[in-house]
Amino acid sequence: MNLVAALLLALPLTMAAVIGLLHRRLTTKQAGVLAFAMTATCFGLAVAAFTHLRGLPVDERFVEATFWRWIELGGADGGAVDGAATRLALDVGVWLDPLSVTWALFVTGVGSLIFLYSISYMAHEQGGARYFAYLCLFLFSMLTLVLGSNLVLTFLGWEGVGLCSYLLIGFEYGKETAAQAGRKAFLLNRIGDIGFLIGMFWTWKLFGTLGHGEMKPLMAGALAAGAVIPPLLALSYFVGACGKSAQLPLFVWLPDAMAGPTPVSALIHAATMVTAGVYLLCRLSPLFAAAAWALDVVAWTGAATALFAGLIALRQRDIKRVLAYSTVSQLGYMFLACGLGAFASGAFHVVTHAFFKALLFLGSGAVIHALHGEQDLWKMGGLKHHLPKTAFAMRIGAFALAGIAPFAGFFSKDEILGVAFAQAYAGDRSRWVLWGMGVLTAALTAFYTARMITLCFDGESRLDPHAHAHPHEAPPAMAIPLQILAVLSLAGGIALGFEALHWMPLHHWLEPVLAPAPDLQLSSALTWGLMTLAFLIAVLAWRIGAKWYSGDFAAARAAELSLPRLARVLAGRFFVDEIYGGLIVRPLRFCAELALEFDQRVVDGLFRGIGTAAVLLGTAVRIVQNGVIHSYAFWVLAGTVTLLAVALS
Amino acid sequence: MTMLATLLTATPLVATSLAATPLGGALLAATPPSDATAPLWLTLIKVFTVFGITMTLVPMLVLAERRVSAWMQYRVGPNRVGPGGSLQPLADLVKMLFKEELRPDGVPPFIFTAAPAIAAICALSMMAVVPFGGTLEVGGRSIPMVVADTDIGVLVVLALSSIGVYGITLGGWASNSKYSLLGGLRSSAQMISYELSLGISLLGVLVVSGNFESGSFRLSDVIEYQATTGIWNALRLPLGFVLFTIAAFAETNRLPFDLPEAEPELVGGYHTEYSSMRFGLFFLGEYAAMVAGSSVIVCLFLGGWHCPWLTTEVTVGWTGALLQMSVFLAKVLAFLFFFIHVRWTLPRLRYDQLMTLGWKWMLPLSLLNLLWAGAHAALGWF
Amino acid sequence: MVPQAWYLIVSALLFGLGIVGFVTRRNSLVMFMSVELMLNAANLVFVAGARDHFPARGTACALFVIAVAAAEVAVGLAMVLALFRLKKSVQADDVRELRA
Amino acid sequence: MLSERTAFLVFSAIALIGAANVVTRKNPVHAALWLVGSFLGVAGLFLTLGAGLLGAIQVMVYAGAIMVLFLFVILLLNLDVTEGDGLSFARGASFLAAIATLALVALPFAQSRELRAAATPDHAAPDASAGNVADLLFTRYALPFEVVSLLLLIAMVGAIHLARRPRRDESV
Repeated sequence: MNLVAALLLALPLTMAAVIGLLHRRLTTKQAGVLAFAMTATCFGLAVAAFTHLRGLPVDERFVEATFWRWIELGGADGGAVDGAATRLALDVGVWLDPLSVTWALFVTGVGSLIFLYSISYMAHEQGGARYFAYLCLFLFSMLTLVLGSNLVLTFLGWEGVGLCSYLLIGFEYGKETAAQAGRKAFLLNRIGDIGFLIGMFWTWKLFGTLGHGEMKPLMAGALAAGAVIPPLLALSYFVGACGKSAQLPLFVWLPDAMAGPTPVSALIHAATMVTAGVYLLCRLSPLFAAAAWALDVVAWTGAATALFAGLIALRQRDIKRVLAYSTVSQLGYMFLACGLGAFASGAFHVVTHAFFKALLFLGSGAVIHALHGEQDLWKMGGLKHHLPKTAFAMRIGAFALAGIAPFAGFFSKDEILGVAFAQAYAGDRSRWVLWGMGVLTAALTAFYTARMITLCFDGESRLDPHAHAHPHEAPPAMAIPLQILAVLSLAGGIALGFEALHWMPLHHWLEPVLAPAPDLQLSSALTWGLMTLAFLIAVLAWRIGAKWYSGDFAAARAAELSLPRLARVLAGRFFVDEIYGGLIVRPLRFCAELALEFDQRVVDGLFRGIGTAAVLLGTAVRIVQNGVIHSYAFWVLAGTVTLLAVALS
Repeated sequence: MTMLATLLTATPLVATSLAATPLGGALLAATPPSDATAPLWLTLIKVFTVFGITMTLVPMLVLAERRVSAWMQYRVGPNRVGPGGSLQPLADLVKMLFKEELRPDGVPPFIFTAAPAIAAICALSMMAVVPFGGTLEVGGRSIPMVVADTDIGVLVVLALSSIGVYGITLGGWASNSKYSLLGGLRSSAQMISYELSLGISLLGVLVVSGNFESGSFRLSDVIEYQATTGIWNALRLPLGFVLFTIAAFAETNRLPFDLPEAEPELVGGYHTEYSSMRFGLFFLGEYAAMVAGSSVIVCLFLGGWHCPWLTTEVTVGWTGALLQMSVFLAKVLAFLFFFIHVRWTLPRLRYDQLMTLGWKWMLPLSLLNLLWAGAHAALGWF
Repeated sequence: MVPQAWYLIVSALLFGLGIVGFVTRRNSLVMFMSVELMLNAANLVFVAGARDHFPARGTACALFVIAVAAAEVAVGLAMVLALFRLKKSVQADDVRELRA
Repeated sequence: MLSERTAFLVFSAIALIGAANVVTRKNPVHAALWLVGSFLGVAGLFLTLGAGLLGAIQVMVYAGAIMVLFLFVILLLNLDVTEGDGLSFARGASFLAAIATLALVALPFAQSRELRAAATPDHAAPDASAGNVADLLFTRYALPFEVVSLLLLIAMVGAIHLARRPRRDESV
């Protein structure tokens, strides 16, 4: 297992280095094939790790592979003295347990499909080899994040994916928007990282260790006593998770990040990277479970984010932006699940979401590819005639997103709503609101998904006939991943969990790692009823959306614009960016300009003054250098006499 | 009248010059850290012995030179004054003393006069550190048979030969004549060039004789070493011997290195403008330098007073001392004969040949010799 | 024994004479000679100062000074020669090219 | 016969008179000769200090090599000796400063009681014989020794380069 663990990290890094160093020599295709081969191998390794863990007894399903001692500080006695840790010992190693292996599986699995897709998607781009080097580096970072045996390694991967997303979003750095989006993603992630860092420091102070294996028993027990510290500690991690997983109020980077190539969006901003936040919550689930009111914060944030992003998605014209906001919204669901204590349900949704969101992004990529870069939904329409396979696959993905049975998203989302309902039903009134928000969001999701699909594939063609005379289907290398993901989106949900039938393999698999969910079993009838309700709502919303947009496009557009104020607010994404701009960026900019003025006038003036003074002094003293040796001798002598006089007096 | 005036000016000068020499020796002998037990009268006796012998040798040498050259050139040579011309040097001296004391116009009088004195004094003073015998044990007193038994003896030789250059250089400069100046300049260049080889080949001797281990530069120690081992340094350092001899020839301005006074080119070289006893002093200095040079070579390379069949048991007391002195004198005389012989055998070098020989051959070879000496000492050869 | 102070005073006088020579004479050769005087004064201090306790050290240091002086004279005289070729003069104040 | 004190007085008189004449002679050749005298005087002082080795070296190197070089150059340049003696401000001031230095340096020496007292030499200390000096040079002072030899080498190269007569095609 040690070898498998080592290879899981070493292979992507090696490949990143190889491709990165040779990126001027390798063609895009060569680089892509190399990278894909590596990812596929990694997937194989992850599967091997999975089978190995399956073979172990439930309580011993973990493997810690330590490679070398990384950092060692403080005394050798270790442990905590007076509650304060005196020693920090960190190893570079891999921690394999059900949670990390699950993430590794879908990261490498979905990842390899996206790599495969990228080979032909990027075939005509400049610097394709560089792109694949970044992808490999990204995969390495993500695997470090997931598999690292301690929080510091996780943080290393955390920063690594941040860096890679910066590099990949800004891949076409010639484009101003891409460069800016990259910067924005980087900076907003920094805010979250501060939370993560504070959390780590605090954790070390409290527990004296940061290793996943050592921390787990400590978290629940040691923290049970405190009423203030555990929630604050949990919240600081939560801030980090918010940044990475694009929750309110740090979500604004994710939609902008669509400026990168579409496969990147699929890989980073839909299926894998943004799930890092959820991974962190799951990894620290005992801590969160012990931190009572912190969980509420998580839940409310998640619900609010879901609803908020769902509303914004209603009115986006850019196909990738719709998907981006849907991602934010779905992430909100996951956070809601975690906030309700149902970490396993959140993880379930992560997995299904990875399948269908990757499918949708890749599908939209195929559409954009066919239309030579056109992303505006209002300029599409009727594409199902040109791209039948893509349209079919996209529709499956859309059903999964909309939560229509029996597609994958239905099961996971319904489970989250079920947990909220169960808690509300058990007497917690505030949970009704959460449940209501979830249901509303579900309806919105179905509606805007239908809108997107309809605008894109149905109705009459609004294509520019000169630019896109004959859009054609994507090549096989792009189609195959779509088909595989379509199958997964169809069957992935029911295969991993069907609560009503008590078929929950993923939950059982994750059970030894995660904090136990509150045990609130609804009656079977109530469960079926809720499922039916959710299904009906989704179908109804979908029908309305499809009906609305499949008809007269002009009317639909007029209807969208009929509520001018609301329309503006939604189209403008609630003006969050503008608010941030006004509240944070402008004062900061003002301060910066003030500092600049200060620097230029006072500081620089000081130095320039010194320089000028030196020049003036030099001009004055230059007279002394008259070229006459005797006068030099005199000055030397004068100095000597002075020194002697001082020394001898 | 002129004759009288000349006598009046020249005689005190010569007298003081000659008096300065033993004084210098006495001074050397008296200065610390030499053994202060030697009483003044003993030192004075030694001074005047050495001085007397040298001053006797010089006229003999002049005569010998003329006779030997005549013999080599198959002619008779001076044979009128005294039996076999033996009083010829005395006659020369009288002639010199009574010649007119000429001083060209516009020369600095003091330097002009001092130059020959420097040359003579330096050459004569060199004899002060040359041991002419071993230690004489008499009357409960052990008397080293050397005027100044100072432990920097070899260095004194070098120092005095350095100073000796001034005599010639200044004489050339002060004469206010281009021939003299050229002679003086040539002399400076030549002496500087050959002094290096001289010094370095001398170092070789000190290395093999173990002087650096004892930290003393006494010539008597070198001789002592050769006497106890029974092997002369000329065998140990054949190259050094040759080099030192050549350099000594150059230092004494003898053929084949007599460029400073090359007659065909420079009339008389640095002493063109000199006459009478001032010239006599130059003359004296040159021959005294020959004597001193021979003595030093004999001490350094040819065993000094040591004679292979005269063991230390034989050489005790007065007779022993006399025996040693005789041996030493014999060697010096033999070497002086070699000096003269060379002069009348070899042609003169050209100036550029002189420099080439000095810098491109002598200097590297003397370094090689030093290396050889180092190996000799380090590996403990004979 | 002659007290060390005497030697030091002689040395100081020599040094002072050297300074006077250096700053008042215009002939660069004489200026060099004055420098040599000062170096000699320094040597005298070394040897006199070391006389009572470390005689060998004083000599060693003085030897260094002599070596440095030799180097200085070699370069200095070469410079004077070069200068003379250029200017037909060895007067120090005829050379003022290095003024600011 | 010749007490150390007498020797000291004689030699320091030679050294100082020589030095004074170096500074005051107009003719550089005379100055050089007086300098030789001064060197010899200092060499004598070295002798009285028990540093015979250094005295000999002083004569050999200073009075011999260096001064011959000096004379050589002077004769080579064949100077027409006229030195203007207008005293500029700087030179006058320098003169005063020199006197001040002299006073400052000499006075404390003259006043120092320890230095004026008859010294008590440490007889155990190694004397300044060649062997001891050589030991020092190759052990304690090995590094300065090497540095100085390097300096000499550099000086030699520099001097040769500077004094080399420029080749015809190089000359301006």
